[in-house]
Amino acid sequence: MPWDSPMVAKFKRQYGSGVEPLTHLGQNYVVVDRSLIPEILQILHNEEQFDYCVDLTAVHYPQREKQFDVVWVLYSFPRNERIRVTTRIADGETLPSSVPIWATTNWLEREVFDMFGIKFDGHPDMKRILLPDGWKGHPLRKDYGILQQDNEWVQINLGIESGQ
Amino acid sequence: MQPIIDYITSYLNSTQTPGAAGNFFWAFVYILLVFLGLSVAVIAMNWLERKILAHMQVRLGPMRVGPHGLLQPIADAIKLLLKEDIMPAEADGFVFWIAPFIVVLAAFTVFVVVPFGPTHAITDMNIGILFMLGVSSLSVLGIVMAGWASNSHYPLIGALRSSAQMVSYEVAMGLAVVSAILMTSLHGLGLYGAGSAGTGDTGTLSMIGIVAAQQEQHVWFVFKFFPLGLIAFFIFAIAMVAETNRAPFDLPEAESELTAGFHTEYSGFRWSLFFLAEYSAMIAVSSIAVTLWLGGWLRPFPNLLHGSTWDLVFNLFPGITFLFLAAICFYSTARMPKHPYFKIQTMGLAGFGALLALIGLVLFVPAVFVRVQDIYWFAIKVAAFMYLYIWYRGTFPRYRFDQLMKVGWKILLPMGLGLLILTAVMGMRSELQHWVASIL
Amino acid sequence: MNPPVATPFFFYLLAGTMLIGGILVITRRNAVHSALALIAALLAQAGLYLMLYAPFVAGVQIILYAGGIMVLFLFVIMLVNLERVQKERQFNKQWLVGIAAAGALGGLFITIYTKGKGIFLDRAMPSGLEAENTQKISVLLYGQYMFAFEIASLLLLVAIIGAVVMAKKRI
Amino acid sequence: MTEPHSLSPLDLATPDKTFLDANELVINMGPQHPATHGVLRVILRLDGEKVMGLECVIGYLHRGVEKIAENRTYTMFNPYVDRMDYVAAVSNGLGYCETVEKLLGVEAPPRAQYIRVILAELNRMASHQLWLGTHALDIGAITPLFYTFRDREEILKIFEKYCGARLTTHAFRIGGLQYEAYDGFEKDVKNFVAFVAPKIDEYEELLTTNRIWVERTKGVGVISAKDAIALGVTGPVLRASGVKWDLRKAQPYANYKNFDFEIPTGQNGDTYDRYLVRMAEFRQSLRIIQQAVDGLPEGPVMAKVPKVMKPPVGEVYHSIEAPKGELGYFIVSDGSTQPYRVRVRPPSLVNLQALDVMCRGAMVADVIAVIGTLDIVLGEVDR
Repeated sequence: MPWDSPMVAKFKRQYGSGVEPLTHLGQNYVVVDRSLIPEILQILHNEEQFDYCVDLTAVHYPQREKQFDVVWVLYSFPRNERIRVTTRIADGETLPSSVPIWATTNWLEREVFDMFGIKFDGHPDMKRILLPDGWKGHPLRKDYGILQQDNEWVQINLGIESGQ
Repeated sequence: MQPIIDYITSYLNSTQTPGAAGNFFWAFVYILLVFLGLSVAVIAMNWLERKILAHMQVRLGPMRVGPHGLLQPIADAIKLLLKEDIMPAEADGFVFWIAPFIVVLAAFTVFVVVPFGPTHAITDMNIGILFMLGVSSLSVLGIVMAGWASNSHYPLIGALRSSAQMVSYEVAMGLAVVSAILMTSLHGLGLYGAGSAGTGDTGTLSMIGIVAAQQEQHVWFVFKFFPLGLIAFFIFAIAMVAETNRAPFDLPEAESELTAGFHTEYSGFRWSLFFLAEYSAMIAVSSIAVTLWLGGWLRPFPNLLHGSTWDLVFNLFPGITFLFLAAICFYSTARMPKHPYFKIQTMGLAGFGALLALIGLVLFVPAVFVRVQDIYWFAIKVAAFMYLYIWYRGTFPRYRFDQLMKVGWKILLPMGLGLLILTAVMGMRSELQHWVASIL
Repeated sequence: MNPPVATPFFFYLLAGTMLIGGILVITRRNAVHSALALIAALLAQAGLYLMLYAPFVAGVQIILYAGGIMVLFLFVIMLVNLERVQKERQFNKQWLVGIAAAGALGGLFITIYTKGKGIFLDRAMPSGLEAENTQKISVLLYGQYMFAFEIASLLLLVAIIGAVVMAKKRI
Repeated sequence: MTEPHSLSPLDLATPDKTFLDANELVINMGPQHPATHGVLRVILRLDGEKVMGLECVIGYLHRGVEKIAENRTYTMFNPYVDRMDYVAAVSNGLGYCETVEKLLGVEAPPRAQYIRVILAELNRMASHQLWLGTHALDIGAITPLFYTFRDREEILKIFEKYCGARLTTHAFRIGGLQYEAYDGFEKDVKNFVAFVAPKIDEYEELLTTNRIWVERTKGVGVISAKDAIALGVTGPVLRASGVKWDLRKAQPYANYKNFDFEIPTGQNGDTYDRYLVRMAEFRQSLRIIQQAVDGLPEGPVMAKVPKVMKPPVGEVYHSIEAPKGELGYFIVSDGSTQPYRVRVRPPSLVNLQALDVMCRGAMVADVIAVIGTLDIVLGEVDR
């Protein structure tokens, strides 16, 4: 379902088919082309008063060519409005870090990197956050075998095949 | 044989402390008594602190070992003695080993001059109060050594904090003490304590002399030059809490920040030495406060309520106190659950009550109550301070380090200095009046 | 006044402690150990003062030196990187000069002691002095030598202010 | 009180690397440390007692909740959310159930909504009580802990009577409640409200005007409203900085719009204001509970929900005001019985990020106070 509002109309005028505003279950979100992401986020923060980045996360679709959906959940205190910005990127593609715009994305970007392996350019400290630094793989990818780490650990430390 | 017995009995009629009289037998007996009394006091304090704190915090405290947890401190002591004594691999062995002993030594040595009564002290030193302050300041050395020798960050920071804290608060404490010493010197009054005859002009540092001065002047120093004595007493009361590293000044062992401060790496017996030292230091500084401001062994209102009737009434107090404690025990015995499981505990509590009652009854014997009278009043006053320590711990949050330093240097120190000058002016006011009159 | 007990024994005990402490101070590689040895020496010295019927001086010695100054010493030493210090050579080239100076000073003491023994009379301590010693000091300090005492305290005040000024970059 | 300075977002996000000299001490606090509220590890760089910078190391309690969700059905995942913020399990469940309900297009019946609000507010009080006790304990006051635990016990008793569990309650089901409230539920809640109101005054008596408490908390861990927003801080921490924002008012969920209550705010954004805000929230929660229990309607407690839940394809983000801040769930459905992706937006994680900014230039003891005042639960930080 398309989403209409003055802001969206402005985006549409400016960027044409690069932005695709939609509404689902009463929640507005906009699918943005990867190349427009830095500009759109900047505008959302500076001009449209989306001063609070609620969350940043990703979804993995292994069958798709552009495997990842990266989702910014934004909120504006002055407008009391919540929107989502989604973009699609392929495996290995990087995104510009939004830390200079919202400081809060520091750890959120690290978590996305930790869980999906998506790198953010210009992030002050791009390293794993929840998992240990030596961890192999990115667990929230759909093709991550949850037993792989366990099997390897058992093999190295106990010298036997894992029973799982 | 006879000379030895003579030597022992010769002291009995003395009006001096065994140390001052040079009677080594009795000095030794007193040392043993003080040591035993102190150990019992620390054990009792341990139990009382846990129980009182628990009841302030809507819980029961120790209840399992013995009736109402009365045997808990003993169980703890056995546990500590049996625990493995761990020394960190990187620790400085000798310093780590000797540090707790220095702390305990300093904490116990001060009791040499504490006057439990006019003759009930191990010795009366002419520099008594100076000796107490000096020796208790040595305990900070032990703490610093313990923190450094552990070779670990938390103990080191704890040691730094505690040395800075204790050195700072010693200054304010010293000033308060000096103002009390000034009060002992008053013109026209001779005989302040043993051996200080004819030195009324200069006052005295002797612990017994200080109490004797309060007796002579018919006033506890806390009320002298009102409110100067009171302020000095408050400065000391605050500084002494900081000096013993207790809440709200317990930063060196602030468990939320530094796990256990300087004794983090200690365990078992050695840790228990620190514990022992902490509590005996608390008793020691409280004794100083009682001696200097609260009239030491003097009973309340000796001048107002005197005469044989009042003397008898006050003489009965020790016995009454013990009977009261026994009554509490019997009341608790009656309230114990009637279940075979509690049979031994109930009997134990009743036995303990009977013991207390027996002591109470013995204290009604005139020959006994005359002799323990002084000790009783002294102990009661010290016990009030001990209760305050527990109360503080239950009520106050902890100061931050810079705030602690601020209180010490910016509030207590200037107050102490001003107080000292004011006390001196008050003491010399008749001379000053003469001087002013002569000029005019 | 009761007579002193086992005077020679305590004298040699305290003097020995002082000597050993002094030697340890200069030979220990670990600065904290040196400081601790110094404290032992200072405490033994306080004991000697006590034997000389000077309890006030002994008390002041304990409070100021052992309890105050040495704590600050330790405070500083603990913050210094000890491992680096321990690797450095402990004795510098001037140890010969040092021994010569120490020998000369020792010789001077011995000479004065042997030559001048007759000058000073053996004086027994007047009885009761121990008890009055502190009061006597106070009367002298605040009476006869009041001016010198105040001058000394002024000097210390200047030293304190100087230390604060030097330590604090910006007041 | 001067207005706290504001940093640019990049400055906020990067640790301060400037320090006086090379004599700094690096101290590792945690993960086994009594005052880090679980397994938080903080690496402190100290100049004496002054904090020159710090870095949080988290993940010690990471259990991969989001990955587990992808291998469970919607119903099966419901109990797992309780294990995130385990001191506010009811709020977690509320957020999850509402999000899935949104995805399914169902709405819980009014009676269920009311009971949900009552339980969630009780849980908010329990969470705040735990916070107050441990926070005071960190600052050295040991007594409040026992007072708050005594009263928290009453809340847990109500939970236990309602659903059999005290901590990880699993109180709600998708579409409403599994159980009708037990007989005497209303009476218990009313009794509790009457019981706890004077107890809150008791906590305040111990702390609010206590000089040491005020000195320890005033001006400590200051964060300006601007910085707080840039760092995404929510909940009482944000409100104490002067931002009057509460999801219960801003974007009402459940049936909070039916209740009359206020949003307490502070001005200075320091630890003391955060304390006052949470104390005021106790009273507001009591107001809500009182209104909810007075107006509790009759009726069913479960909406019509299919036995096998297959939400239509799509994604939804829904968030609630948990005791610690904005707790959000982002659920992607691919039309099957299992969620394709569940993302939890944990308030503790985002709030914890502010620790570095709040502690710069503070003393070691302040770090403890600030960790306490942030009210983090490591189960939620790490998930």
